[in-house]
Amino acid sequence: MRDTLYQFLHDSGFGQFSSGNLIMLGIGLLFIFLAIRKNFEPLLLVPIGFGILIGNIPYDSQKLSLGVYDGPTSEAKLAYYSTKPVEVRGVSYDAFELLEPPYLSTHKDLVALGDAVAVHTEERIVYIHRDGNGRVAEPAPGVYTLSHGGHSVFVAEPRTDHRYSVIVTPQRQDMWNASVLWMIFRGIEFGFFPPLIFLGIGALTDFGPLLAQPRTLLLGAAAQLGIFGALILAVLMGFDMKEAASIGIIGGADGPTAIFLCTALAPHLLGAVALSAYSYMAMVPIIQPPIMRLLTTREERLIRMAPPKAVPQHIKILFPIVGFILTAFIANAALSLLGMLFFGNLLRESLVTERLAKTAQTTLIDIVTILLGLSVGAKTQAATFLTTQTIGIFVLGVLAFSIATAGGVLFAKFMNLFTNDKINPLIGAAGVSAVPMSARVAQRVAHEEDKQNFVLMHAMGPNVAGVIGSAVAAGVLLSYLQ
Amino acid sequence: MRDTLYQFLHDSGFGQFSSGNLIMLGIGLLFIFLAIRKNFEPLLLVPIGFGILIGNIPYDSQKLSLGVYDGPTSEAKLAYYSTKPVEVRGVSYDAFELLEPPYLSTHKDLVALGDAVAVHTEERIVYIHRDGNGRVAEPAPGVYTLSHGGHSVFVAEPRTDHRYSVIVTPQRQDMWNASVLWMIFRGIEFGFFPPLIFLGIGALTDFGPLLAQPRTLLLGAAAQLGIFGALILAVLMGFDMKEAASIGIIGGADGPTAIFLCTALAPHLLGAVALSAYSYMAMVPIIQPPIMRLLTTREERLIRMAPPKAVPQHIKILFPIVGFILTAFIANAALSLLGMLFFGNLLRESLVTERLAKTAQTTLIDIVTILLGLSVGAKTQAATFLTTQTIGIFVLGVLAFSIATAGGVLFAKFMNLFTNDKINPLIGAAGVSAVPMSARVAQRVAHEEDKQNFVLMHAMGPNVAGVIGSAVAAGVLLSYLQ
Amino acid sequence: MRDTLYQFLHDSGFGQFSSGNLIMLGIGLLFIFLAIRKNFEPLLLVPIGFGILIGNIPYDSQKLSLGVYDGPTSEAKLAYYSTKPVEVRGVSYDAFELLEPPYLSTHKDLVALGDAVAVHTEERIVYIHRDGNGRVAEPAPGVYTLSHGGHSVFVAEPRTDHRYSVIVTPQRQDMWNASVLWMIFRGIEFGFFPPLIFLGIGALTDFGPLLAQPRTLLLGAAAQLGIFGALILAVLMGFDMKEAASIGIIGGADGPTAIFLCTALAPHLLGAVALSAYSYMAMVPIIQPPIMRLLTTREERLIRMAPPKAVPQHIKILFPIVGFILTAFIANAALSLLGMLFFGNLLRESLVTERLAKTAQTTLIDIVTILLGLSVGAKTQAATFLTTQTIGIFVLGVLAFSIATAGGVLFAKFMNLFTNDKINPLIGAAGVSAVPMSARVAQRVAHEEDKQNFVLMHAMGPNVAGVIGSAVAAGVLLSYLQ
Amino acid sequence: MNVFTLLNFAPPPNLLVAQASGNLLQQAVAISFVGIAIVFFALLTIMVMLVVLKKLGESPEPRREEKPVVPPAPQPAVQSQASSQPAIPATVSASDSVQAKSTSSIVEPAAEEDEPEISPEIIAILTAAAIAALGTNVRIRKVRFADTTSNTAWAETGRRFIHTSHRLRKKDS
Amino acid sequence: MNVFTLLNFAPPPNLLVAQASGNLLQQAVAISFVGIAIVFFALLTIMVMLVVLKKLGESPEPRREEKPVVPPAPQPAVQSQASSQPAIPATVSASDSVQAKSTSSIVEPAAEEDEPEISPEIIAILTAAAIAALGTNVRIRKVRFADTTSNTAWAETGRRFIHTSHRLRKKDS
Amino acid sequence: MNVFTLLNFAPPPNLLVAQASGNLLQQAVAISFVGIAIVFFALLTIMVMLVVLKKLGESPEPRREEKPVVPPAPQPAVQSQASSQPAIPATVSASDSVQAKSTSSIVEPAAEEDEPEISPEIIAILTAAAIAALGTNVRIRKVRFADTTSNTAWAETGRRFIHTSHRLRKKDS
Ligand code: NA
Ligand code: NA
Ligand code: NA
Repeated sequence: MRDTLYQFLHDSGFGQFSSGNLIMLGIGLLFIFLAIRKNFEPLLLVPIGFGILIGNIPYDSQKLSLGVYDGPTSEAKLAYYSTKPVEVRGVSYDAFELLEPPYLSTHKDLVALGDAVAVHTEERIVYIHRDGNGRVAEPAPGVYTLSHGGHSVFVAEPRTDHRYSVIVTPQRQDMWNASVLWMIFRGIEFGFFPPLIFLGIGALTDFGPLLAQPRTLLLGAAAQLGIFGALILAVLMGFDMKEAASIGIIGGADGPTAIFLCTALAPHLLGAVALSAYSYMAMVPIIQPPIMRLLTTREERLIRMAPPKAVPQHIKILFPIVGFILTAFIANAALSLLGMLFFGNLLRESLVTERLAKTAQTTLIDIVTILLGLSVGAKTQAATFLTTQTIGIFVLGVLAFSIATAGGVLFAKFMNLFTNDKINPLIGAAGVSAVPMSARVAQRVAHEEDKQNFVLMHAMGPNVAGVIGSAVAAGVLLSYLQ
Repeated sequence: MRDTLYQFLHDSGFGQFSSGNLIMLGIGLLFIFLAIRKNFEPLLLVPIGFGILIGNIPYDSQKLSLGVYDGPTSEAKLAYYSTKPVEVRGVSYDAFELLEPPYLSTHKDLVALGDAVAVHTEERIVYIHRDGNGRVAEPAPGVYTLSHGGHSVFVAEPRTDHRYSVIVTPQRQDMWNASVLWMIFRGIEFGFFPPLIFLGIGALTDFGPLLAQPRTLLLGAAAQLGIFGALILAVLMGFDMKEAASIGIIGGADGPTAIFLCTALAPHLLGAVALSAYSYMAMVPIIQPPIMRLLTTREERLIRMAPPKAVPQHIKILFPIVGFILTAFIANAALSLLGMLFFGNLLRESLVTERLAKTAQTTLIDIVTILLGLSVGAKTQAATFLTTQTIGIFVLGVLAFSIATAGGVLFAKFMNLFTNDKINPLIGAAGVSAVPMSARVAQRVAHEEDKQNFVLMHAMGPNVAGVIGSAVAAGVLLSYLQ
Repeated sequence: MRDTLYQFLHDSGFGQFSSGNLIMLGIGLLFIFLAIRKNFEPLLLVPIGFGILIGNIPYDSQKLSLGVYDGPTSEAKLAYYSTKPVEVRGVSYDAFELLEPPYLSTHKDLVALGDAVAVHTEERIVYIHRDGNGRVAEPAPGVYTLSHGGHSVFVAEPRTDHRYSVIVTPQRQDMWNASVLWMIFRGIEFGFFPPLIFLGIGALTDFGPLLAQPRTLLLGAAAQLGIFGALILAVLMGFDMKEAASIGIIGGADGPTAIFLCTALAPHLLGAVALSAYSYMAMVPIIQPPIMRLLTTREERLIRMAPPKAVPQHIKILFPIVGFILTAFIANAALSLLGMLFFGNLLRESLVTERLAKTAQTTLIDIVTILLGLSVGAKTQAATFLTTQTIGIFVLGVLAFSIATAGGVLFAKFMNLFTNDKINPLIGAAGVSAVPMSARVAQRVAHEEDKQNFVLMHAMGPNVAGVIGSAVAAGVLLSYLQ
Repeated sequence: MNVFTLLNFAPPPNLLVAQASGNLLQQAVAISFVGIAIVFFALLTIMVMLVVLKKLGESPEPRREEKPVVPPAPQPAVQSQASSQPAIPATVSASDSVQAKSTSSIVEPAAEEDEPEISPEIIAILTAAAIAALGTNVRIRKVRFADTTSNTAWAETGRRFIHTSHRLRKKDS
Repeated sequence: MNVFTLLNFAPPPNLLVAQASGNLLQQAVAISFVGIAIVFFALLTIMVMLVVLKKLGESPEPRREEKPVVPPAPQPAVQSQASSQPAIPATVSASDSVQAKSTSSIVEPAAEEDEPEISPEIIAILTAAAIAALGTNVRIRKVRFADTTSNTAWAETGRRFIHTSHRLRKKDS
Repeated sequence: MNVFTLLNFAPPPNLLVAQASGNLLQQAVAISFVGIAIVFFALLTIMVMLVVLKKLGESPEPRREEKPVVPPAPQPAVQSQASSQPAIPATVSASDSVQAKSTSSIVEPAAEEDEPEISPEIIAILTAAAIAALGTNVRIRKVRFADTTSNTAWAETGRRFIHTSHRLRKKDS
C-alpha cells in the first residue's frame, strides 16, 4: 500500500512538476488578476487565464493522457507517408517522411517523441523510428506508439514505390481521458468558434453610425495598416510568413478574427497572439492617446462634426446583405467570418427574427465565449509560450496597435484635404476596432480639449468599420498563405 | 505585385462568376425579401435565404475549398469498392464500383470530378479513373484526388476477388477551410437538427385542444393524404421513389419533418423541398380558402361546435407518454422525431421540469433554427436547384397542400355522416399542420360566414394532430425506402 | 400490398416485442411517475425515464438500426486484433483476439453477435467467426458484418505474426438512422456532458458557507467513506474492480460524477448506477435521519453553532483558483470535473463575467441536462439492466449512502474530541453532497430537537465540500483503474 | 465460404421488395395506401387510448395525481407561469405586434392573482417582465381576470384572435 | 502515370508563388500592399454602394418597406425593445456599473412611450426587467423621454458617456 | 525488434499492479485506503490554504481587491444581483413553490436598496423580474431590508427554511 501511495504521488502533479509549469501557472494567474482587478476584457481573459491553469497542471503523460497538451484533433487521422533515405548523425537510413502531418506539425512535438528521432528538412518533417536499444529501426509495418501525445501510428505494408499508408490514430486512452477539453479543442481547430462569436457580434452591433456616415468606412480600412505593418516587421524579426501574418492580425484589434487566422496559419502561436490581442485591446486607453495627440494639432482635435441624418430602417436591412455579397466576392476566404457577422446583423435588423437575434446576442455568444476562452487558454503551454518568440509577439502587438492608430488618424487628416465637411482626425483612431473601447478613447481625447465636443457616435462609424476591415484583411492573408 | 493582384482578382468571386451564381443570389434575396416584407416564415426563411447567399458566392474551387458545396460528411469515410468491367464509350475497362458511396451519391457530383469519368448503372455509380493524358488508368492502388470536393481516395492493394478497400478522406484543406459551415452541415446530414427542433416544438405545443376532442386526431390523419397523393403524382412526373417521397412530404406542411426525410432520402432536393415547404406554409391563407369554400356548403361552414370540457392535467401528462409508446411501436423509423416531440411536451406538461422546458422552447430551438436554416440555405446551389426538377417540386408542393386541405375537409364531412355532434368541416383543413397558420385560416373562413362562430380552438386539435400524422408518415416512408 | 402491410407490422414494435421490453418500459414509466408525483429529482429522472422508453421500443435490428442499443462510438473505430488458437467446445481454432475492443467490451455484446461465437478469457475477449453453415470460419481477411449493432469489421491481410489490423466501422445505415440519439450518446461516451454540468454547478454554487468554516471540508472528505465502503462490499459480492468502483461512486451522491466515472469504467452499468444515484439522492430524507439519530446523542444534536464571520469577496475569488490548482495537482484524473466546477465558480465569483456565469447556470446546464438524461435513459436496456447485478447495485447504493452518512456524522464527533468550538455532528451527514437535500435533512433533524437551532447554513459547508470530495475520489479511482 | 457471402453486398431488403414489385407507379400506390393506413391506424390508436384515459379519469391513481400537481385556478402570489398555461392566454390581450405565427409559436403567459398585497397593476408588470424574459414583443392593452378553465374561454380565444388577425388579412390582400 | 504525379504532393500553389518571388521580405511587402489595397477596395465598394442606396432612398420599393417595418418614433405600449434600438439609448442613464466594454458589448435598451394607461414609472421598471433578462447590471437613475430619431441624440449620447466614463478614466490613472 | 515489443500490448501498468497484488479484495482494500487518504489529503490541503488565506486577509493585495469589487452592503439603485449574492437571500421569502432541490439548485436573488427614488415595491417587482429571467417559480410574500453581511443572517436563513420545508416533510410522510 505504501508503494501504491508512493506511485500515486509520483504520478501526480507534484512528482511531475517542472519550472515551465510553474511559470505558466503564474501567467494564468496574472491574466486572471488583470481581468478581475483591472477589468482587462474579463469575459475573455478569465476563461483564457483559467484555461492556462488547466492546460499546465503537470502530470505523467506516459501514464495519463489528458489530451490537453497535444491530444489528437480527430479520431482517425489519415495521413500518408513516403520514405526516403535520410542521414541521421552521419548514417543514412530509410525514414518516414511525414507529409502534411496532421497534428505533429511543429518540430517541438516531434523532438519530444520518446521513441523517434526527428529530423526536419525545410518545410517537411522527416523522422525515423528508433527501437528500444536506441538503434534506428527499419521502416517496417506495425504500430508505433508516439508516446507523449498518445498517438499510435499504424503503418501498412511497405510498397514498391517507397510509400506507406499510415493511419495515425489516438490511443483509446486519449478518447476517454481527453474528456470535455478534447472535444472543445476541436471547436477551435476547425475554426468553429470564431464565426459563431461573429454571429453574436453581428447581432449585437448597430451599424447605424457607420451607415449614417459611409465615408468613415475608409477610416476603418486605413487602421488595418497596423496588420500589414506588423506583418513586415515580424518578417524582419525572423518569423516566417504564416507566423508573421498571425502576429500582424493582432493589429486588427479583434479577438475572434485573430484567433481564427492564427489557428489556421500558426496554431503554435495561438496562446501568445490571443493573449496579446486581448491585453492590448484592454490597454487601448493607454496606447492610443499619446499617438493621437502627437499626430494631430489642437485645431484638428477641436473639430466639431455635425450629427448626420438618421438612417432609415431599410438601409439597415440592406446593409448586411449588400455588405456580405460585396466583401465575400472580394475576399472569399473571409466568408465564414463575414458571413456570420452580416448574418447576425440581418437577424437583428430584419425585425422579424428578433428572438433569433436575441439568442445569438446572449446565450449563444456566451456559451461559445466560455468554450473558446477556456480552450485557447488550455492550448497555451510552456513549450510554445515560454519562448523569445512570445516576447517578440508582445512587442509587435503593441507596434501593430500603434501603427493602426496612426494609420487611422493620418488617413482622416488625408481625407480632410479633399472635403469641406472636416473629419475630426481623432475618430480615425477608432478604426482600430476594439469595439467600443477605441471609440470611447476618441471621445475622451476630444472631450479633454472641448467639453462640448461629442464625437463618440461619429467614432462608432470607423469603429465598426474596423471589424469588417480586419476580417477582410484576414481573408486576404488566409487565401495567400494557407 | 501586379501578378499577385491579378491572381487575387481572378481567384475572387469576380473571376469565377457564372450566371448560375447570379440567379441563386437573386433567389436568396427573393426569399429574404419575402420573409422580411411579406412575413413569410421569417424565422426560417431569413436564415435559409442568407444561407443561399453564403452557398453561392463564386470561388475557385480548385484553389480554395470552402466545404460549402460538397464538403465531406466525415473525417474518415470508409467505403468499399469492387471492380468490374465497364464499358465507356464503347471501350471496356476495369472500373471501381462505388458501393454505397458515402457522399458522392449523385451523378452530378461524380460528373464534376475533374479526373474521373462517371458512369452510372441503375442504383449504383460506377466510375473509372482517367490519367493526366485523358487515358483511363488501370485501377491501381494509390491516392486519387477527386479534385472538386477535395476528397482524396486511398485505394489499397487490389485483391484476387477484384475488390479494393478504399478509404475516402477529405484533404486537409477541407478540414481547415470548411470552417463553421462544414461542421454545421453535419448537423443536418446526420439528421441531428430536426429532432432537436421537434424537442422545442414539443415544449411549445399545447396539445390541450387535441386532448379535449380526440376525434380530431383523425382529421390530422386525413390531411396526410396530401403526402401520398403528391408522392404518386411525383412518380408520374418521372421522379424516382425516394425523390417522390421527399416531395410528397411537403404536403405534411411541417418544416423539420420535411428536412428530416429529404435529407435521408434525397439530399440533392433539400433546398427545393425546404423552400417550397416553408413558402407554402406561409401562403396557407392563400392556398386553402378557395378549396375550403369549394368543398363545403354554406350550411356546413355555419356549423357551431360546442366548446369541449377542459382537460385535466393528468391527461396532459399521460398523453406524451402514451402517444410516444404507441406511435413508436407502430412507426419505428419516426422514433427520433416523435420521441423528441413527445419528450419536449412531457418536459412542458410535467410541471416539475419547467426550467428545462423553458430552455427547450427558447434558446435551444433558437440556436438550432439558426444553424438549420443557414445550412439548408447554403446547401442550395445552382447545380441542383436550377433544374426543371425544382419547378416540378414547387408545382407538386402546392398540389400536396391542396390535396391535404381537401383530404382534411372531406374527411370531416365523412365523419359527420356518423355523428350527431357535427364537426365544422372547415377545421379539417387545419389538419395540414402549418401550426398555427392553418387553424387561423379555418377561423377566418368560418368567421366570414358567421361573426359569432369561433372555431379557432377546435381547429387547433387537427392542427397539432397533423404534426404527429406527418411524422408518422415520414417514419413509414423512411422505413420502406431508406 | 397485404404482404407489405404484414411485413410492416412484423417489422414494427408489435412483431418484435419481448418481455424484456415490456419490463423496461414499465421501469421507465415508474421513474417518470416517481419524478412527477414524488418529485424525485425530476430534472434528471424525467429525461432518464423518457430515455428508457426511447431505448426500449422494440424493433427489428436486422432491418433497422436505430443506433440506440449499441451504435458505434465513433465513425472510424480502429482496433487491433491478434489471433491465437482458442478452444471452443473442445475444438481448437484460430481466433481473433480483440485487444482493447473499442465498443464490444462486454461479453453480452459479443454473445449477441449473430455470426460470432464469443469466448472470453480473463481480461480479454476472444471470438471466432462462424460461417453461414455454423462452421467456424478460418480467420481470413474481409469484411465481417457484426449484425446486431450494424458494425462491419474490415480485416486486413493476415500477417506472419498472427496479427490482423482491423478497422471496425459502423455501416452507413447506422450513420443515417442513428439520428439525434447517436450523436447525443457520443456526448456521454466521451465524458463530454458531466464536466459541462459541473461548469453549471460551479456557477450555481455559493461556496461561502464552506469558506466561512474551512474545517467542514473534512466532513466532506469523511463522507466519501461511503464510496470506498461500497467498493469493498461490491468486490465481496463478486463485481470486478471497475464495476465495484462504479458502484461505489453512488456513495458520492453526485449524479454527474457517478455518470462520469461509470461511463469510463463500466459503461454497461450506467443505467443502474445513474438511476440508483438519483433515486437515493431524492430519498435522502428517508435514508439519513435514522442513521443520524442512531449515531448521535440528544446532547450532540442540541449543539448550537455560532454563525461564522462573513467571507470577503477576495476569498471567494481566490478559492476556485487555489482549490483547482491543489486538487488538480493531487488528483490529475479529476481535472476535467474539478476544472469545470471551479471554473464555473470563478465565473460566478469574479463579478466581471456575470453574463457568462448566468448562461452557464441556466441555458447551458439545462441543455446538457436534457441531453444527458435522455441518453443515460436510452442506454438502459433490458439486456444489461434486467440482471441480478442491478439488484446488487441498488442494495449497494443504499449501503453506500448509509456508510457515507455514518462517516460524516462519526467524523464530526471525532473532530469534537479536539476542539472547543463543538460541531453539531448532524451537519456531518450533509457531507453526502446531494446538494442541498442533505443539508436540509440536517436542518430538519436538528430542528426537531430544538426549534431555535438553525444549522442549515453550517450544513451547507460539508454539503458543497462533498461535491469536491467525491470528484477527487472519482479521480483517484479513474487513475488507478482505467 | 461465409466471408464471401457476407461480402456479396446484396442491396438492402427494402429495395429488393421495391424492384420485385414491378413498375414504380404500382409500388408508389402500394406504399401510399399502406402509408395512409398506418397513419390512420397510429392516430386512431392514440384516439382510442385518449377516450379510454378520459373514461378512466376517475380511477384512483390519476386522481391523486391531479390534485397536488395542478393548483386551483385562482392562484395566489406571483408566478412566472410562462410555460404552464400558455395556450389559453385569456388575460393578456396580445396586440398586432405579437409574432407568434411561425413553427416556433411563441407563448403568451398569463397570471392569475387574488392575494391582496400585490395589486393587478403589478401583476401586469410582472407578466410583462416574464414576457421580456421570453423575448417576445407583447403589448399589454388591458388586464382582465379570466377563468381560463371555463369553456367560454374557447370562444373568447377565437374572439380575441379576430382582433389580432388584422395583419393576417392584410397580408392576403 | 497520373497516380504518381498526383502523389507527388507538390506544395500548394500559393506557397510556390511565395518561394518563387524571392526573399521573404519582398514577399511580405508585396502581400501587405496587395492586402491593404484589397481592404480599401472592399470597404470603398461598400461605401459607394451605401451612398448609392441612400440616393435611391426615395425609390418605390424601399419606401414601402420603411413604413410597416419601422413604427413611428413615439411608440405606444410596452415593448421589450432590447434588440431594436440599442445603440442610441437616450432614455436610460446607464451608470458606472454598466459593463459594456468587451467584445460582446452589451446593449442598453430604451423604451419610448406615450399611452396614458401605463405610467413612466412602469416603463422604467419594464426596461429594467428587459435589462435583467439581458443579464447586465444597469442602474436606472432617471427616465426621460427622448426623441431618438433627432440629430441631437448623437451629442446627447456623447454627453451621457462622460457621466459613465469615470471608471474608464480611473483605470488609466 | 522494437516494433514487436511495442506491439506486445502489455496491459496498462495500473492493471499490472492490480494483478500482482494478489486477490481482488486485497486490492480493493488497498485502493480504498489510499483513496480515502488522498481525498482527505486534498481537502485538508484546501482547508489549510483557506486558513492561511484568511490569516493573510490583511495583506496588501487582496485588500485592494476587496474594495472596488464588492460594493458596500447598502447598494444604491436597482441591480439584477441574481448571481452576485444568491446564497443568503434574506430579503425574499421564497415560498413552497420554490423548486430549488435538485442538483442544479436554483438561486434566489436579493436586492438591497436605499436610494429614495425607487421604492421598495418596485425593488420587489424587479427582483421578481430577475427571477422570471432566471426561470424559477418564486412567490414573493414580503420584502424586508436585511443586512446580509451580518451573522444573524445564518440563523435567519435556517429559520426561513422552516417555512419553506413543508413540502419536504410532506414527502416523507
Ligand atoms: Na479591426
Ligand atoms: Na403535418
Ligand atoms: Na459527494
